[in-house]
Amino acid sequence: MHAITYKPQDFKNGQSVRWCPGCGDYAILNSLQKAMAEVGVSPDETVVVSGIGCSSRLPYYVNTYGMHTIHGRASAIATGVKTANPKLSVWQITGDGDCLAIGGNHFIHAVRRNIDLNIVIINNEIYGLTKGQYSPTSRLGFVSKSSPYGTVEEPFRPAELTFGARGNFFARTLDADLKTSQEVMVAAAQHKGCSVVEALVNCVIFNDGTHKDIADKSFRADRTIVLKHGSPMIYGQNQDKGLIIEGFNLKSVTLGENGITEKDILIHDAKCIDPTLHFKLGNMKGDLPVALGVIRDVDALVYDQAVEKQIRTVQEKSKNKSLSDFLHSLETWEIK
Amino acid sequence: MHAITYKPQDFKNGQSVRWCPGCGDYAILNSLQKAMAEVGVSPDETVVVSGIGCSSRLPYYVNTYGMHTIHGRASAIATGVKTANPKLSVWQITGDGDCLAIGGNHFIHAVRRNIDLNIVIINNEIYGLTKGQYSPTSRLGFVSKSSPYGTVEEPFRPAELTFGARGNFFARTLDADLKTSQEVMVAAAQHKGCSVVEALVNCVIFNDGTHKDIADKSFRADRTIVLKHGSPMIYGQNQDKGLIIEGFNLKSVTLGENGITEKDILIHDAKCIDPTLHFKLGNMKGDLPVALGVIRDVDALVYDQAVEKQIRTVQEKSKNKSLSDFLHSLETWEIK
Amino acid sequence: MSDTAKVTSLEQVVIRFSGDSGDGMQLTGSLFSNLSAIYGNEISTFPDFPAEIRAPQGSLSGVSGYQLHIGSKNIHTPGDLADVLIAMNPAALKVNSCAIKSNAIVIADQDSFDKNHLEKAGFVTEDPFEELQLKGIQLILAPISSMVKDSLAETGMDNKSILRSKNMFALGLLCWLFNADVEQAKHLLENKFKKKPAILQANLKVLQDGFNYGHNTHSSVSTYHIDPTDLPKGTYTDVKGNQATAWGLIAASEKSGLPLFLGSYPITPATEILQELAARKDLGVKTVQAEDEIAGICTAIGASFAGSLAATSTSGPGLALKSEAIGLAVMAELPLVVVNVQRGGPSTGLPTKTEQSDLLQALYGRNGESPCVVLAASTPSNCFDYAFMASKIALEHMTPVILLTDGYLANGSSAWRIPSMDEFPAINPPFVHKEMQPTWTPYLRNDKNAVRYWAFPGMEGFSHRVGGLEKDNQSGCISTVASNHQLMTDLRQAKIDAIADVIPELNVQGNPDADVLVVGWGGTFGHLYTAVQSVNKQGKKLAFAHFNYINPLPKNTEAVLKRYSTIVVCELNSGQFAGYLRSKIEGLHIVSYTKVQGQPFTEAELTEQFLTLLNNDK
Amino acid sequence: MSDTAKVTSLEQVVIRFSGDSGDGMQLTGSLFSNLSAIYGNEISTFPDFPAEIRAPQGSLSGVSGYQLHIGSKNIHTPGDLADVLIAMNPAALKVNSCAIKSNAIVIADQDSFDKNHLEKAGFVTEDPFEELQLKGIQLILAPISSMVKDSLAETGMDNKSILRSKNMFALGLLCWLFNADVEQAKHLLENKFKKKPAILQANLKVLQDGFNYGHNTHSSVSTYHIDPTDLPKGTYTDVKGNQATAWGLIAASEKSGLPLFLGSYPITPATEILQELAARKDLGVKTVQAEDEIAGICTAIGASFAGSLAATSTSGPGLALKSEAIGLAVMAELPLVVVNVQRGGPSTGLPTKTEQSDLLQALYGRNGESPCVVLAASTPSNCFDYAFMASKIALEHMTPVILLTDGYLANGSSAWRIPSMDEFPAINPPFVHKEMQPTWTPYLRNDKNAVRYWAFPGMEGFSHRVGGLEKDNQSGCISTVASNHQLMTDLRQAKIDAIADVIPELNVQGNPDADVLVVGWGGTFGHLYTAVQSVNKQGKKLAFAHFNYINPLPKNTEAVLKRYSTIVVCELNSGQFAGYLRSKIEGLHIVSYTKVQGQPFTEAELTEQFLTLLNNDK
Ligand SMILES: Cc1ncc(C[n+]2csc(CCOP(=O)(O)OP(=O)(O)O)c2C)c(N)n1
Ligand SMILES: Cc1ncc(C[n+]2csc(CCOP(=O)(O)OP(=O)(O)O)c2C)c(N)n1
Ligand code: SF4
Ligand code: SF4
Ligand SMILES: [Mg+2]
Ligand SMILES: [Mg+2]
Repeated sequence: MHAITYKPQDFKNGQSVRWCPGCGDYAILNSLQKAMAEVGVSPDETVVVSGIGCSSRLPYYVNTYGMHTIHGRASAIATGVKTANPKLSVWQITGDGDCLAIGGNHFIHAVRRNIDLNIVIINNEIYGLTKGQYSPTSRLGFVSKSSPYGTVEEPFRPAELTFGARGNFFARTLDADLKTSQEVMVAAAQHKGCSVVEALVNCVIFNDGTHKDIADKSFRADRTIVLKHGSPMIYGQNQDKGLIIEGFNLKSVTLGENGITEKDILIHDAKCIDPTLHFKLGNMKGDLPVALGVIRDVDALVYDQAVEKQIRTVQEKSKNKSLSDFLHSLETWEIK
Repeated sequence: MHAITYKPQDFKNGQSVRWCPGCGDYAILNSLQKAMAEVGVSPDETVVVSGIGCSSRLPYYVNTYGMHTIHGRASAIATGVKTANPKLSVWQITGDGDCLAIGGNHFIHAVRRNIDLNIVIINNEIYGLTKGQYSPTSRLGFVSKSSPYGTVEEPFRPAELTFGARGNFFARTLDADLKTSQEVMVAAAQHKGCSVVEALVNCVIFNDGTHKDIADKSFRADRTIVLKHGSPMIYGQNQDKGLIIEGFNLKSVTLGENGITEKDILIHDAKCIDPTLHFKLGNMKGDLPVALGVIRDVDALVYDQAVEKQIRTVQEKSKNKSLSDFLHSLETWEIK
Repeated sequence: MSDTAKVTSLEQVVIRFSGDSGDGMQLTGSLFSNLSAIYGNEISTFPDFPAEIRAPQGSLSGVSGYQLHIGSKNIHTPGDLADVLIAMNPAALKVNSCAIKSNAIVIADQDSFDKNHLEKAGFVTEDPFEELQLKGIQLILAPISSMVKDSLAETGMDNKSILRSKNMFALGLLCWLFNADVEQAKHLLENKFKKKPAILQANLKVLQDGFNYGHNTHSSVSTYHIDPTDLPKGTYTDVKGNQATAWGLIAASEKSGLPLFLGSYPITPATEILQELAARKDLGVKTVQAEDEIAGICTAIGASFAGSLAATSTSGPGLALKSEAIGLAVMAELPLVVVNVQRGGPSTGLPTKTEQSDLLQALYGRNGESPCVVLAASTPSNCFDYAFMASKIALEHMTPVILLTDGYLANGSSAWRIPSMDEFPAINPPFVHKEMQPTWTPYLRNDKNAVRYWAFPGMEGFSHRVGGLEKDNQSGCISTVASNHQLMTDLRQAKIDAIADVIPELNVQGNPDADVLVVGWGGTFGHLYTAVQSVNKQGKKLAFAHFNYINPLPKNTEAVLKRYSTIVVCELNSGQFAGYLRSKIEGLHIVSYTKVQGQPFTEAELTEQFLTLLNNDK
Repeated sequence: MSDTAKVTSLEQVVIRFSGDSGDGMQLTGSLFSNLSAIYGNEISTFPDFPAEIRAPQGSLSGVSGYQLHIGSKNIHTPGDLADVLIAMNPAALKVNSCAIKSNAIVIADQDSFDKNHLEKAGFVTEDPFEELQLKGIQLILAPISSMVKDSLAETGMDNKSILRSKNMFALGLLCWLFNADVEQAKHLLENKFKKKPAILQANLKVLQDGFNYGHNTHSSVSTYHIDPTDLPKGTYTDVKGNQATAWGLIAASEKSGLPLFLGSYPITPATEILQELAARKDLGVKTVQAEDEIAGICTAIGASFAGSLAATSTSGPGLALKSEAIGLAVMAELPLVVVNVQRGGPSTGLPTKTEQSDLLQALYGRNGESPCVVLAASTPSNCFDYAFMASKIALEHMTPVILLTDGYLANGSSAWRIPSMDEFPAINPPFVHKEMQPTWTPYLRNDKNAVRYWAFPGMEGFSHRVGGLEKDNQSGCISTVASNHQLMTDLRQAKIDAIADVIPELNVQGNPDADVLVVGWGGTFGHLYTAVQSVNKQGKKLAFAHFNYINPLPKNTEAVLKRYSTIVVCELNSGQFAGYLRSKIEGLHIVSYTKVQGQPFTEAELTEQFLTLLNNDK
């Protein structure tokens, strides 16, 4: 099996893609197909599960087994696929509405149970398919068809919610950043356990430019940082900015200023079991760059494997090899 | 109105309480009735909403308006009550199953939206009413009727999940600690916005002693700390232990040892907007004492009030006082 | 085309506007529709949105349509095949070529019929009309794009913006063709673009250009005129079904004096109800866009308990999710309006298409014996009336009411006389009153209609607990007593049955003396009515009864139905109402005529079906 | 009581065990039930759990009961009124005083009839028997507690533990009364308490004491004997409905060669199915205790897609929550077994009580035209067979199957001959096979039964996408084409209809030549059958047909029903099956006999009802 290698082409099929011209979802689809090729699991052993939404149409465009299911239930359905057959590589593609509105409960439970899924949340901060209502990630005050005077509720931050649900893998990427997208998807697939990837994506029609303040090429390098495990947290157009800790807070500094050198800069430790710093890194904004890349990547007990292991252990000890064995092992009597 | 004061008795009714003898829920009921009296809102303007579970039977025993609803939906129903009439004092009483299994999504959304509810999660780490299946707060490896070989999934920690959902008020108490229970419930009621109180409660029948490792009188003082805003984090039988920060971690120290004095001990700041430390305090266990009392209590935009305010603002600017006004303000034409 | 310049008088005409999503066909259509309505014609419209949100320009999947039926009277549907088609590009022509009459007038933008566009629309030859075998049509091929460009060349607007006015050229042409008042059209534009003067000026100019072009170039062509109707006096506006539903709820809120609360979650084709109400903060409406459908209905149940007129809106899959909570409202006997805008099923099905297949779900989709009221609106504008009635029944009878509409009603529109609130009956919820104390209990009922009295938080001395467990009929405490459960089950049913006393009786239209009765319910009214009329006009006899009240059925239902030897139940599902009637009334002979295609009936297929049936019966 | 010592032979007897939750009455009951079964009697049992988990000792709400019906043959129900009551305290006496025959034998623990206990049970006088007007009973008042204390005084056990053996004393007494083999009883105890030798010894001693006490003290009293039946040879065990359901699924998993997956969420009275399967890791069963019912079914749908035999188990409110997802399985045409253990409704209703009121929900509780198979088990042990059949149909016909059981079946038990797996038919899911390529598409169907072929992940070359949107019948791509939707709607229905070809025909029991046919379905079988038999024995004519296959109905249903002038449909709801039959078959005269009290029918009330009906008919 290992000898076979795949090309992104192997994960494409003939279906014509039906997103709006300019939709950020196209980039995610491409990155995913590249990542799948790199990961190298056969299309026949790969399953892509989604709910409902523009983003959730994605499985139709990937040449694997796929389920385009019902709104919000992708995490639960994917949990079933993976638990039933842990050998499969299971991806969940979902939107901010699908995953965090109606699907919120299944999502946090999949994360908590640590099912070995690769969950990609395509976060365009809007309900695209239903034509423009605010979503649980829309910012406070956001004006939309269903909030004509602006919302009065704080959004979820997917990183925070993932950690709140005891998540062990979280990464973030931008539709425009194909390289990071592919990288974090590969890392997500390689992580054993539930991986959450937040993809910041543009909806040209109903929420155009929502991520522009960080995504725009002209200042993206200054407003984002791509975290790499083991590397110092350095970023910026000129790679001259870095992050340090001050008290309980993160702070952005400029290398060379105030005597700061690379040595002072935090080294990213995605493997740290305590999530405190990941929590803070996941929440950076404003003066701090938005973190892209793999923020947390910690190994822990994986549900679907543990289920199989428990079954094996019990089976090894049990005399029952069939239902008949079991039934006859009960309190029985003979009628002759 | 302010002149009227209430006694716990005013919140009791004649209904005979039907929990098992020895059930920890009794203590919560008593504390709640005392807290309600102390808060001083009239029983006629108080609503207690619950889902289904042993714990969710509580509304029947409180002499207020009450709804014993369907499993898992209490947060959503309470959201409706409070948004429809923000003048009411609305309590949600819920179990670990009701709130965090089937009700998880409504819970995190109520927290995120910051509806002004007082949510009391009666956490006995078991499904009591259905006679003993594990719950989302049951510890890893827990053996129950539905996990005869032990669970293979990590539990939620309600504090962590609350903060992950961007919660602004979290407190914890123990069934046996009536004083703290009453205090945190009063604080929850006084907090404007969504307050979450986790009550660690014993189920004598199906999960007896689950909180014993901290609840037992003989060592409770050494294994728990009752946090008070503005006070140093001192605890222990002899009030000689305290918490300090070391790097990104909390540490328990003994006053008088290694030159530690009260000055070195952290002062609890429940009002700190950044939740990092609250997150850590909420998660303490093992070498660190389990935190009781109010861990976080931060003011923020309150949904139900913001809704009303938005309506008022729009109404002040609008000429439409009735549906007729509005309809006639549309594009219309006359047939004569 | 005809050679002599004359004005032909028409009784009715069906016009179909069609172009790329970006071509503004919905706007053009609705402007012309309003124009006709203002002139005094009856109208009925239906949009035909593309399946994709924004398909590639010029592609078949990107065609957006709008059908308009104008007439002197008796306009109950948007019509079957179009008499006039406006096709802004080849894709629009292709998509609609089956939807027009063989001799239809087709107005097309000549400029867009270039090689590029023809290819995008999948034409293989250079003559799309030939390729589609459109032989009998009367073609008006106008170089719309280039004329608009010329016309606005000096405005300094960019090309893209200029071309956005193409639709106004088409509107102008139509005004000429139907002898409509251009000045009136200009008024409408002035209103619409009040805040965008530059665009307004451009549009006004192009509108006139279009009119002039028709007048000058085709002055020899026959134009049309539709006599105005004798409509009731009043102020009219254009209303879509979803708007009417939202406004009907507001009317009930005003009439009952209770604040309106909507808990909802977006879902096609019901979303506009939420949006419409979210925008009505001026009228004090509270909306919660909940995290899902279950939360939507649950917030509404909470609001109802707290004393609001509470509603939730959804479509089929959402209704499925709400079913457990509807049961809670049944058990707690709380007022609640559940609006279900039906779409094609099962599962996610055909979200943008219409269907009537949620009837049995509405009636039976809950655990236990869980009766609730089911109503169905039958025209876009009577969505207002039935939303009002749903609220009235819910509030006065302390019960959830499911109001069924559908994608066809929701998006369809007609001209609507704005009613005065005095035309609507009072709403008197059965509030508790002080004198009931001290013997009041939460399940104290009005003997006449089995309705319990309503107390809500804030009312002094009436605090009580409700819930989903069976309750003792006297004390309201939890009860597992066998006889009490039977009693409460019977009471909950009796309460619903008693509503038959307050709803209108079923009335028979068409020819009541016929042997055959056509039966319909909900959104098929217009098509059925028109087809029955047409059959009767042909000298055959056909009676017609249409149901808006489904549960309970009108009191005289059995008596009416038993008068006919054959009952043809027509519906857009596989026979749900037919089965329901059979299950309720023994001894009927029911023929079920159904269609499950995501599309309304057509008048033609119904007429044909009825004629065949009557002929076979002979 | 009789004065002469003799052994009376009985055909059948109903015994009711009753005491405080802590008194071990369920164990005593099931031990005696097994003892009878081993002896060769037919048995049927039903527990009667208290509403509270652990009510205060001695209180009315804390009484736990267990009813056992033993007989030589024809034991189909746990019986109506008890011939023998074991009442461990006054509360138990009071709660059951209406459930016993007027001349019943009552065995009571004299020691517990003290002032304290009498008060707790709400007695106001000192003579509870008088107070309850139990005049005709034969009372055996034994000082059970004190004798047990004496008997175990020397074991060194504490008082509380000692008193736990009280139930064994009662068991000993019963052994004496029914001439049962004490040695056999001891064997059972030895098995049960294998791992707790101290308790075993105590129990064995007390058991013998009880027997001796009866023998010595009441040697002059009449004892009873029930002849053994001619049961089929084999190995027997005791089985409850929920266990049988769980095991039936495992059997289907073995027969199909597919792993069994259950996704579920605890809910009374279905929880034991989850628990039973969670414990069957030795047989490789995978269970996911999901976060809610929706996740329960969704994990199962995922598992089904992945190639498992997938099931989900629930009760009414849970079925409501699952309704949207069932629609997905309908649309995706995936095999799925949904077990619904019905309980009292609506809403949370009466969770611990039985009812048949989820029938219409099972049939219609989904959006859109969403047909699926509905089966109903009719005895605790045939839950095994129908769980097996549900799985077989789901897998072979690629459809969700809803299996209805109820609280009565779920908790009731009977002796069950462990079948050999050879007795069950093979299960052959319609797997794709290599030769189908390259023309295979996801909706390629078997022409005969309209079933699509099944490919799942891991199968090389068959990767494909399924989903909830309507799909093109050929390509499996999303389609909004009108005619395709009609076709697919019809095909989904045809697929279900075709299942009528493979299920057994309806058969008529009782007296087939009668004019009146009694019809039942599901869990009421035992009571209906017994009552019909009894009516026929009385010289009246009554035919009886019981339905296990609800959708589709057996092929001959219409033919059978049309043979009878009157059809009495008896069910534990307000007439759901009656309405269903009417909706399916015109021209029937159906009388609906219903009961919605959270309780099974009684044989007596049914018999009376039938006799009245037959007399009126004359
Ligand atoms: C049960 C149900 N409720 C609601 C809907 C309507 N619906 C479809 S997609 C969607 C939101 C999609 O938002 P998101 O997941 O962010 O996807 P996007 O379109 O933005 O990619 C909604 C509300 C549905 N299909 N089913
Ligand atoms: C829709 C639905 N699903 C399941 C149930 C069954 N059920 C009732 S309570 C409960 C769990 C209760 O656990 P928890 O909330 O922790 O309450 P506790 O009894 O432990 O206080 C369950 C699963 C139900 N009543 N309704
Ligand atoms: S509406 Fe937005 S999210 Fe949907 S396809 Fe178009 S651009 Fe993408
Ligand atoms: S089962 Fe447990 S939680 Fe329920 S009432 Fe008894 S002790 Fe309390
Ligand atoms: Mg989105
Ligand atoms: Mg619990």
